[in-house]
Amino acid sequence: MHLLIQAIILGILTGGLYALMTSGLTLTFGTMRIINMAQGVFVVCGAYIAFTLFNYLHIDPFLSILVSTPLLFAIGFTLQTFLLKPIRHDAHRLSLLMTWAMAIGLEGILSFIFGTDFRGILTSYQNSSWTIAGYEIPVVRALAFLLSVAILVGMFLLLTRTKFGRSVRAVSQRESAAKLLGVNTDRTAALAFGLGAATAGAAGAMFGLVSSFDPASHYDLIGRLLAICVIGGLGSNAGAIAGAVILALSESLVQAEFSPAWSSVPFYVLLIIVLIARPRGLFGVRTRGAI
Amino acid sequence: MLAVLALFPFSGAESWIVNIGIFTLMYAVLGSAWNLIGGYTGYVSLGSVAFFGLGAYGLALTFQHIGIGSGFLPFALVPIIGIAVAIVSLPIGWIAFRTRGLPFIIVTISLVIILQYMALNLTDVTGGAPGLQVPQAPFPPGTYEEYFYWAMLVVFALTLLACAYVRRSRLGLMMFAVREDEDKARGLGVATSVPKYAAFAGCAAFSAMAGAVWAYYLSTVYPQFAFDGEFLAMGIILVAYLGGIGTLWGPFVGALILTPAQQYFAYSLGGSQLYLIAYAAVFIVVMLFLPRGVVTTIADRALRRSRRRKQAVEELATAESESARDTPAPVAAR
Amino acid sequence: MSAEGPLLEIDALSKRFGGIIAVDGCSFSVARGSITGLIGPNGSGKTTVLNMLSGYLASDSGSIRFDGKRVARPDPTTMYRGGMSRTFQRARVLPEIDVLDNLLVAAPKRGLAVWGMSKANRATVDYAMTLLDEFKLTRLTEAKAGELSYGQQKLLEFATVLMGKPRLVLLDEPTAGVNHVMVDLMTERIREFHAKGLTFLIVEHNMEFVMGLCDPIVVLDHGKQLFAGAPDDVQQNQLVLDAYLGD
Amino acid sequence: MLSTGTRLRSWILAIGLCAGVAACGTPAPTSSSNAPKGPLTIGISVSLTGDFSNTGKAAQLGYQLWASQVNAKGGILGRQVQLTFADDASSPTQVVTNYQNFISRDKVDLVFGPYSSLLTLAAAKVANRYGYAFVEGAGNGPSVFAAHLPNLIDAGPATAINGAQVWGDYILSLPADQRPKTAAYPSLDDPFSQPAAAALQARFEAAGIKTVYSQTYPAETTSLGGVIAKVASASPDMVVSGSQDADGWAQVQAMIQQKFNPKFLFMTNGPENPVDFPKNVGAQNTQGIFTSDVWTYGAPIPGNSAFVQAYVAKFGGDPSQIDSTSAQTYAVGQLIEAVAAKTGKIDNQTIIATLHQGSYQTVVGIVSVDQYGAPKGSQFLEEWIGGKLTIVYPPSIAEQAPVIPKPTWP
Repeated sequence: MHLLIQAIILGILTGGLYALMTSGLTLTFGTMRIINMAQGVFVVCGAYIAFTLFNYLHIDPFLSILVSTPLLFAIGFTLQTFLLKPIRHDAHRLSLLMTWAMAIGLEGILSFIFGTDFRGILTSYQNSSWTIAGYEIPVVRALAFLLSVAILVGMFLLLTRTKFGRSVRAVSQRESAAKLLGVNTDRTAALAFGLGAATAGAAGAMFGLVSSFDPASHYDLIGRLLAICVIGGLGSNAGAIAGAVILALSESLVQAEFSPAWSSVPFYVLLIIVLIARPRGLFGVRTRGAI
Repeated sequence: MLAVLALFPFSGAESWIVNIGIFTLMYAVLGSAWNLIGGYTGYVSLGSVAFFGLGAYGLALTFQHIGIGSGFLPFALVPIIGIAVAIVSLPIGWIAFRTRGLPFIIVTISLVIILQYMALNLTDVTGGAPGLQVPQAPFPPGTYEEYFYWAMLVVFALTLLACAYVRRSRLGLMMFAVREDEDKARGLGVATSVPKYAAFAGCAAFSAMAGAVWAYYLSTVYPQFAFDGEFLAMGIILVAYLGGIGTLWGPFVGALILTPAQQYFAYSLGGSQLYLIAYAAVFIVVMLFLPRGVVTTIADRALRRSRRRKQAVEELATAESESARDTPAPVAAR
Repeated sequence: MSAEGPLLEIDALSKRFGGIIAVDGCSFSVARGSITGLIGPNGSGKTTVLNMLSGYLASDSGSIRFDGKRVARPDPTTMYRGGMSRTFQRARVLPEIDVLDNLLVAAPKRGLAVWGMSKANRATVDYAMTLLDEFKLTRLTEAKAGELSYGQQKLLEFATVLMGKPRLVLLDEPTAGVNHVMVDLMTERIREFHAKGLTFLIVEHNMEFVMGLCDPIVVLDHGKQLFAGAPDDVQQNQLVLDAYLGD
Repeated sequence: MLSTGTRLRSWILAIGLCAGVAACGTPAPTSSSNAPKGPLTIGISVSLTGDFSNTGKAAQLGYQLWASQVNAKGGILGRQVQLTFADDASSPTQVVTNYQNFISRDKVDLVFGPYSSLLTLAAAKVANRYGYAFVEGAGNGPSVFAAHLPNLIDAGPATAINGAQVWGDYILSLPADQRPKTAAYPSLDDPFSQPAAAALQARFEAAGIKTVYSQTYPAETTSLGGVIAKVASASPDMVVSGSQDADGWAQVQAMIQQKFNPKFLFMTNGPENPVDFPKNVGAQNTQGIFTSDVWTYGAPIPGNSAFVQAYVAKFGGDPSQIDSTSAQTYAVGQLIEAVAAKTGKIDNQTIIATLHQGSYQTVVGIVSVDQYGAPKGSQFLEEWIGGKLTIVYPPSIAEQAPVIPKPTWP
């Protein structure tokens, strides 16, 4: 029982971080109707930025978010402008490969700069943990969780309260409609893609803190993030959060209660069940039949 | 054309060239097989790799459990494995086809991930991470590659045959209809599930056959290489796109350009991470400048030339076509 | 096939999208051999009714009887095979395949026939060619459907739905965005096939076209039948005028 | 179709061209096996990109160091050694192509092994086909020897499995009252660590040490909190981690976070890296952690100090940064030298025949292999003491006695 709760705590803490990573995917899908296969590598970039700042300038990884976020935004914005905009005529087919190319290219660049060794960020509080009612709560994970939630809330406000948010939603409703409302869809798309990358940047700094990584780490990441999207329902923020928590929970539970070897399997099984029972995902809205 | 390929080994090509030929054909098979589902039916799938891996493990496992020598017999096994995997693919298709478009892509990715997990963890069956060993074929080193080359060529021929059949048959017409506008097709009495499952199973069968030959040639199978969702999966689609999706020879042309180039890059300039960057660069160039692929682009140019001549005549022929061209056709709803 | 009674009967058909009631207990029928017009101001639920008839949309309640038999759960494929085919408001053709293939797809084939070596048998192809000829599309046989002008696409779509030798054709705004030359061509064809005994249900905004062609005419408003009758009666009817001019 | 046909024929030419380019592009391999004079060309594929690339590079350094030294001494039997490297991008398909190219295209005299068992096997089979000896320094997973290849020789003191047995030797050498009573075996699901941990588990169970936890976790596992929580709840005296590098760090971090401190902590891999391990778990946390290793820069092995000096002289850096893989690949070269010295010949048959009997001194200790090339020896035991990686067992080469039990985390 104690173990179970311990596992649940760890699961939820990790889930928060995944939710943040996924929210970026959701945003780009919502606005541009494309899956950003590079989200994983964006996260890894964020981790390397935090790693560099920490090792050479001794900046705390949590502070380095202030650098990684705008930096990744810039990268995302640029990539969208130069690589994705030109192919928007056939985006729904080409974007997958294009973003994948970005992912591999960035992986190459990262390996070129940092080599392919595993890296970890070792802060003074790396291994400390709070003991609450007999449960060990790792400080880094707790902080990462809280910060992720905070950023998610921030994003939510950004999307609901601001003009940018309105145009994003307009675009995601129907591009033609948005055009009528005088929304610059290209610009919005670029901003949205940049913002998606930015969330990865923020999440990445924390990812680097809670687990070690190498340039190839993005393969595992993107696999998980995509699965989270589907189970939650593509383009649904609530779904992204739910999916993330489900993933992390099921993993840590199975790890603790059954066997770590199978830790990820129940999630994918669940994914399949969801698809059979409810193809659009838990929170997905039915995509209106093409009538 | 196939004859040219069949004679290729006799052209005094050394075994290292034949070796590259094998992998080129492998990608040609995988690309063409992918074309069935992704190119003709319009369901972009990353599942091919899953079936490739199943084929590879299928062969290795048969070796483990039934002692089938290590001569030519395993080749005879290849088509059986193909059929078996095709059957296995049907229930998988049933799940995957509950989604469309992007969710479908993701489902197929998950499929690869799940299978890799199983290969890693069902240790009793798959041997887990240490993988499975396949005895080496007792062929003389000088001509060792050629047998695998021809085996792969036969698989390729079969794949090509299937594609050719599809392109001229009712079934293919239904596939195209599904690709163009699935809902409209339903409204025209097309039983859309028939072409969808046919394409999915076909893709599975041929991918599996390629996987089986590959496994026998390398004579080792590891989970992370058999279910390589990273390079293999995307490589397949890239090959198809580079050549031109939906065309008969496109994937082959794509493989012919890409595979030797890739193998050569890694062999010579792999010394740095530039290899990955170069690979990505190829991707991007293709997407930006040849989004419709080599074959399609060339074909289109030829077509448009002849079309333009026709048009000129029509312009005069009917006032109708004139006035009607003023109202541009709106893009299809989906 | 039972020859008596209307070909199509709709009874208390309803559909709501979230809060909005698109179709609200709508009932009307289409007599055999008629060219029934279905009109009504925007948002009166015409297209929604069509979508439910053709099985693209599940109705919340109400029943559909086609050829005297109740259609429990309409589905596009079965409806088409049952002899009811439709076109769409904005023409939907299969853009990347050529015009002839667009027709051949629509030729009813089932079971093993699907696995045949050829796209269609001689007879089917001939029939398709005659249709193309009647719709003046013959010289575009080889062209990709997507390359046709919008008007031509409308014609092609119309021709396509005739491949299944249907008994009832639902045309959704056949003249929308089509120049007069082709409207006349369209009218001609409708009359011709009507003469051959084909029944039509036509949703249309172009009054001149409807009044000239359809009888009877059913008027929808707010998702239910407002009036049904001959063109002249419709034009006289006060309710109809109010509905259109808005009150 | 015809037009396509012609177009494709031109593509066939393109292949030929590409091949031509390849021929000119690669460092010209002049000699061929039937011209015994001239340089001794050796083809080696290493993973310079992809999953295995960091260690792959280390492998390359070892080979290069050996080549430069032997050439300085006038080469082997008067022939200068000429290494040709190719990248296999950590892919078996590529590794096959590379050795194929070396042997049948460049006609090199010898080939040496790549990095990682997973690639070693595919490559060794190609070499076997052509009767080439396959001496390799970085592929000692069980599957490699299970393939029963006659041409394969692993230039290491021990296989991945029996390498770790030194921990078993040590624990069972303890008086019964000092031995752990219970043990946990969290292990990474890979071809080396898991079998090693499993072998130890079997031995310990036979010796009456109770197993309270034994699970493998997949390589993707980013957080080992759950695994360690489970281990901690079983509170074993001893933890035997079948770890590689990053997951090993994660295990230690999780133990610290969960304030779980076993009396004995042995990890198959991870702690033997004198730089990355303290950097990632914190130097103060390393105290009392055991691991086994084939080599360290301080190991009192004949020729080792000379090797270390030469390495630092050639590549710079600090001895503590030398990866043991470099030493292993260096040892491959030493074996070849030994064969030449012993037989006066350097052809593949001789190499295979010679190395399968007798034992040979290398910088990684004495190499002696069975008929399938599996080394018979064992590794030595290291413990982190006072922030330094110290050899503690077997006593013959121990720098000092092991310090047990493990102190609690600071």
